[in-house]
Amino acid sequence: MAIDAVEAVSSVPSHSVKVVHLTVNGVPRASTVEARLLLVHYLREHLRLTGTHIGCDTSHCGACTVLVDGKAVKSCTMLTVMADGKDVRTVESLEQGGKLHPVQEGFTKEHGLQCGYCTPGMMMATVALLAKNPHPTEEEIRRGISGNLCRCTGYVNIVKAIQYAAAQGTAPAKGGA
Amino acid sequence: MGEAIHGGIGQSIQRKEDARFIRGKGNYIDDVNLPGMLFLDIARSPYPHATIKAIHKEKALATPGVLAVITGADLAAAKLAWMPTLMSDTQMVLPTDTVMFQGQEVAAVVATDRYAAADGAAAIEVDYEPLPVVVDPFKALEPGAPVLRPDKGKKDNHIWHWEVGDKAATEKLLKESAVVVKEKLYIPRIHVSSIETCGCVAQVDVMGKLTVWMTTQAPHAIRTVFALVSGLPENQIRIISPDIGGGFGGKVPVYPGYVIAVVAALTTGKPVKWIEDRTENLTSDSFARDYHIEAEIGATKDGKVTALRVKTLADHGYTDAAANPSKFPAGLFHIITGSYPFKSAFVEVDAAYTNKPPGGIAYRCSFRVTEAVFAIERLIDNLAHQMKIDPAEFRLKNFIPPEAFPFQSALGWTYDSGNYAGALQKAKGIIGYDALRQEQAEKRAKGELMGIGISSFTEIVGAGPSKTFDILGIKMFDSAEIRIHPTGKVLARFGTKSQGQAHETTYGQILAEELGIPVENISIEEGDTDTAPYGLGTYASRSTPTAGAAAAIASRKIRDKAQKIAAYLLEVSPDDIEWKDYKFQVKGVPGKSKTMADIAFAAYTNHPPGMEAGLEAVDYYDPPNMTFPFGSYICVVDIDKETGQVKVRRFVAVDDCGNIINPMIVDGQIHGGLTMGFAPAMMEEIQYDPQGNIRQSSFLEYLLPTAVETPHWETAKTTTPSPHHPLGAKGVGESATVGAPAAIANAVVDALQPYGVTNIDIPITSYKVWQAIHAKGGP
Amino acid sequence: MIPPSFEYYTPTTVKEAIGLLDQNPGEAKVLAGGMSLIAMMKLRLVQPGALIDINRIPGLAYLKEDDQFLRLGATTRINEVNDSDIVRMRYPILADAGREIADPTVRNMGTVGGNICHGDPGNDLPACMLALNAQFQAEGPKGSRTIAARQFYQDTFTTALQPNEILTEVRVPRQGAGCGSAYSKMERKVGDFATAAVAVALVVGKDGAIAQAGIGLTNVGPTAIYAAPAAEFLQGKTGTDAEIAQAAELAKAASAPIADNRGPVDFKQDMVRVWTRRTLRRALDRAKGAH
Amino acid sequence: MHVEGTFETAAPIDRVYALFRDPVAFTDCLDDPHAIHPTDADHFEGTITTGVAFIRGTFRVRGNYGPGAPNQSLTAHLSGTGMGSGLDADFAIQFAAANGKTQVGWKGDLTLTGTAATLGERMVRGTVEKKSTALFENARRKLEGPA
Repeated sequence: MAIDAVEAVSSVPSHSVKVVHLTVNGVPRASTVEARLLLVHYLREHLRLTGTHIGCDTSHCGACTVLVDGKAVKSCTMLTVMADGKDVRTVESLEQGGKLHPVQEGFTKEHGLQCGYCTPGMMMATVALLAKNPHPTEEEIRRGISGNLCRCTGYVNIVKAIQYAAAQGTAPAKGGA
Repeated sequence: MGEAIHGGIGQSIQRKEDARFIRGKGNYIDDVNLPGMLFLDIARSPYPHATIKAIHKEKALATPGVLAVITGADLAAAKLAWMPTLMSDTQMVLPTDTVMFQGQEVAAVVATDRYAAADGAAAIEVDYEPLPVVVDPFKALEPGAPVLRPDKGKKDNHIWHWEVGDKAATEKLLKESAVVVKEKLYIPRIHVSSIETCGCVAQVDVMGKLTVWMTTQAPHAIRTVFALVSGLPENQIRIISPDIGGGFGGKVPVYPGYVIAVVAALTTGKPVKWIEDRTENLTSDSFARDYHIEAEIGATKDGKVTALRVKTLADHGYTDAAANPSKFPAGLFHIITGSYPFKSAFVEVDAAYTNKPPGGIAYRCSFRVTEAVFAIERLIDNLAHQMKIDPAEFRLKNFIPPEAFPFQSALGWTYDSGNYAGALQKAKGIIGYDALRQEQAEKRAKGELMGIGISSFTEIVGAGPSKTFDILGIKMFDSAEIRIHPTGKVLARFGTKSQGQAHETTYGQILAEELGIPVENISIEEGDTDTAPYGLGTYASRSTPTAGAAAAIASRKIRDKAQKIAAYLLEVSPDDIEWKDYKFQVKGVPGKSKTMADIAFAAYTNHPPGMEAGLEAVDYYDPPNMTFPFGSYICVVDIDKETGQVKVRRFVAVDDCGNIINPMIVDGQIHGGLTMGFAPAMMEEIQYDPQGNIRQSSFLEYLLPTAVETPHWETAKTTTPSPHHPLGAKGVGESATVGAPAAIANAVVDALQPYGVTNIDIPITSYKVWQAIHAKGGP
Repeated sequence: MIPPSFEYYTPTTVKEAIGLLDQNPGEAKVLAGGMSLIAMMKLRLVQPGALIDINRIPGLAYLKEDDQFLRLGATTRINEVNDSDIVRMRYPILADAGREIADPTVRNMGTVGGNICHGDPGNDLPACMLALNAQFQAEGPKGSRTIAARQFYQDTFTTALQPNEILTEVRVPRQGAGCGSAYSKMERKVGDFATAAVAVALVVGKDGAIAQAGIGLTNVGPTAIYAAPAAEFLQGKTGTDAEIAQAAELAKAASAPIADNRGPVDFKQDMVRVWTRRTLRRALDRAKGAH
Repeated sequence: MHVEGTFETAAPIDRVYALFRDPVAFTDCLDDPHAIHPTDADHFEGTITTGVAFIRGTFRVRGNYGPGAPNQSLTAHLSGTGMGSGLDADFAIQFAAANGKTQVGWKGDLTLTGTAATLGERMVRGTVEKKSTALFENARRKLEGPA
């Protein structure tokens, strides 16, 4: 079929490209990126860390939640250049030396996931929540994960999963594991 | 029976698939990454109805990274500008002259990466001539309304009329009824909004074979549709459905983006990825519901239901693309007689075109059952209120009794089994019904608003028997193919496709139980049309009723052969062998036995002379009937009189889905289903303003419940096996979504009895409650 | 959803940032938390030629109290305000509001300055600042100036801040004995903009009479609204039910909502009345507790 | 969205009519950046960059003059797309001479579709009124000024 096609040209204005240095899951990275590159795309496409997902594009669903300097942020609404010099942790960092993080254990033991798509973001939000409040009430848990949407579970078992992890005790969020 | 096999039926074992999901190692569509892959983005129409005067590609083609622009004219040259829908209507892939809804695909841009593609799509310039917009389906059917589909030779916007039941008998019975209640109910348009949007990666290899990784719940049916539409030989098409981030029916239809990506791959010779953003997903993907229902039911003076009459107008958008079984344009809406023995009933549905996207059933609902259950359960409550009978008592007085099953419904269904009173009594007990009514009376005396709502629903799932159920002529069986390897390990493949239902776990449990092989030795595969047996896919709660049954039957075929091998090994006649404690034993000689692993080894190394080697079986299961899960839900709400805010205080769900394979997973399905019943009851709706602008185009306005709004669900079960399903199972995925909205709406209407309220359309917003209270003079 | 290209600058001093704003007239936007701006850019509603990221400027993120003011630096994150004991003890209105802004994850990025300068009538802090009679410190090419919160909001997305000015500090008059404040937000779900929200700050004398009152309204007009008539009415009153009801009516009269998915005008106006009454009562109780 | 207004000017009616009948002169009364040129006696096209505060984009517009009577009335239609949105406006302007002055009455009906309508609802309404009022106020000033 004849469709209008051209050779790709590529040119970008100087100040719209930056070199960033950041640590991702403990590994130092130096990358040249477009200033508009969203952190979630940097993680997924430049580093191929595809555990972090995109759900809503407008910071409502939390599927893209990662830890930046230990704080949970929505990586679909953060520019990679804003993370320059920072420590980024994704779901891929939770399991350490073949040992699951208590939050990962909780989610599978309590059936806190179904399709699994919101799960990495939900677990990272949980790690941050427990770092700040190691023994939350159900009300505090529900408020604590209210930046993350799950369409499958109805949240009942996610609450149980978080209570399970809290009972195990979790490492500080900064380590991510 | 001795010790249970590990991971057999009835055990709450942990899910196999979790191992990858909790590590962030799922393989969802946007994780598929091929060398040289290009990215496709789509420019969409801001106008709900307009003539396209011109599409200017120049600026897009000049955008860095952009390789190509595809328009409807390009597709028309290949006869691909239009595609058929499952309801034998036609849908645009890309428009050649007219756009029919806001957000419709207008032109596609192919680029080296997704950023360039987005810039290119934003640079597409289109000259439009706005046309009159039809938003209201009632106005759409008025004389003189703009005709939306002249391309079909239509003179108006009426798509079809469908009716079932005995009109005359129903009218007669209603006339003779001592009491008749009538209500207008609008079941609003909603959107399933799985957290993963739709997308695909299309690739054509050097041999000309097309492989499409795509977010589909029905890969085999999609392959056949692609073959029919594109003319490619079906053996040259491979559909792979990777991990799916939630489906709920939204990933059954074929969306234009898939087809455009395939065209882009064919024309560029490179793999092409297309991934929707959330606004595209909300504004153009399949919707659900949008039924305008007028229903009435009658009762004798002593409160026995008599007849039911329903007239409904369905808003289908600009084309009828509902993913219904072909013979059911209104789906299974005629389950609307519900849990009650109506003597007669009559249902008619008319469908209309409007300037909205197509769809109809994509919201965790087996073909319009939610609309039916909502209508009957709302009216039963209104009838009880009108007759001053407690709604629970009224139901118990009217339910189809257990001894009446199999029960022939007034609209032609044969309910397989049920114990409706049992479920309601259990729910009443758990929630403390009588005490709550007492509390309500005291609160009312103080002017406080508290409500109790019941929904005793009857579901219909497991589509379906080949005599009546097909999609584009393909019968709605489903399949299982089991191979036992020499070492007694199992690989089984299915025609369905899990989207979170944990088929890898539950199918494994069925095989473990039926074959006597521990579940950890069983691998389950789905979703690759090159390897899995043909099946119609996963939606409408059909996997356990169809493929689950196929798993059991195929296992039993294997057992038949295995029994002969066992007899040969044990040197007795097959008649002297029994399958006991997951082993083949010589009757009366427990010591003399062979495990399935022993037999598997023999099947490849030492099988009886004259018998073919190997140990495998396939089953394509054609269900003899639908299954009819049911349950009773009770909801308690408290209402803030001044603000209209409704708080769900408690919600008890008693479900009966027959025999249960994994109780933990079934509870998870019910929790999720309840939340997707709560959401449209309280929060979610897709609306269009009079100009045809969609009012909910992002999650800022389309309100998915968070953990804060979602009630703490309380669940329980009764068990009434299906008599015709080999495992006595019924299916459960959608029961709660179907049953919950009426319980919530009934609770709110019950709370507002002091104000004489008989209906508040869902979603029940604070404003609607405030308005209902103020209409009666305020708090 | 992909934002359009832009030039990106990371000044390390306020002066440098102002210079960059000056060099890109009409093109530059200040980037703080980015929670509203980046989302709007992804929707391509906003296409700035340049982003001036002020997160790298040292000394702009702080929360400290002196004998005059609670001082909040522009890039102080909302969660840092929520977690502050000073705020919880003496500025409960900010803790009330902070807990209602977006969601807990967004609040890790969202900043005080961004919430105040964005100019969306749905932002929650502006109404609080109007009630508290806060002052904003702005730095520009001609030096610095102080803008009263009650003079700051001009129209939707339009504030008294000049295109080449940056808000550096928010100053909330120190709350002490007899001070009581509260914020109530009616929302459809977590993370939503308010259907209606009310901010109240009171100073109650030992005699039990209201010495000072401030009432701010969120998302019921083109900007956050200062309900002056309601606030003035309360001067010298003790806060009887009748007086509070009267003040609530005056606040309702000061609101100018438009109909949207959250409801029609009459409903929103009535919600202003109801929540003003309830919030005044909460603030009054807190004030009495603060003696 | 409907907007309307009236104004009076000392300028003679033929000059007033001429201003509004000239697409370039008329659109030059817009405060927003624009570039409009006639394509024939009745039609014009170009671009207008507009929005609410920093939420702004460039719209490609096409317009034409409709039925009218010289020095009495004119109608104009403007239609364009930008920011993923559609913008359609119809203007009807009446002219009347009274005691040496010229009375001008104008009505405008504006329809927004797409992103601006679905996401911008909370912002757009007031702005439309301001901008259209400014448009005609600028026209009045221009007419009062040197010919």
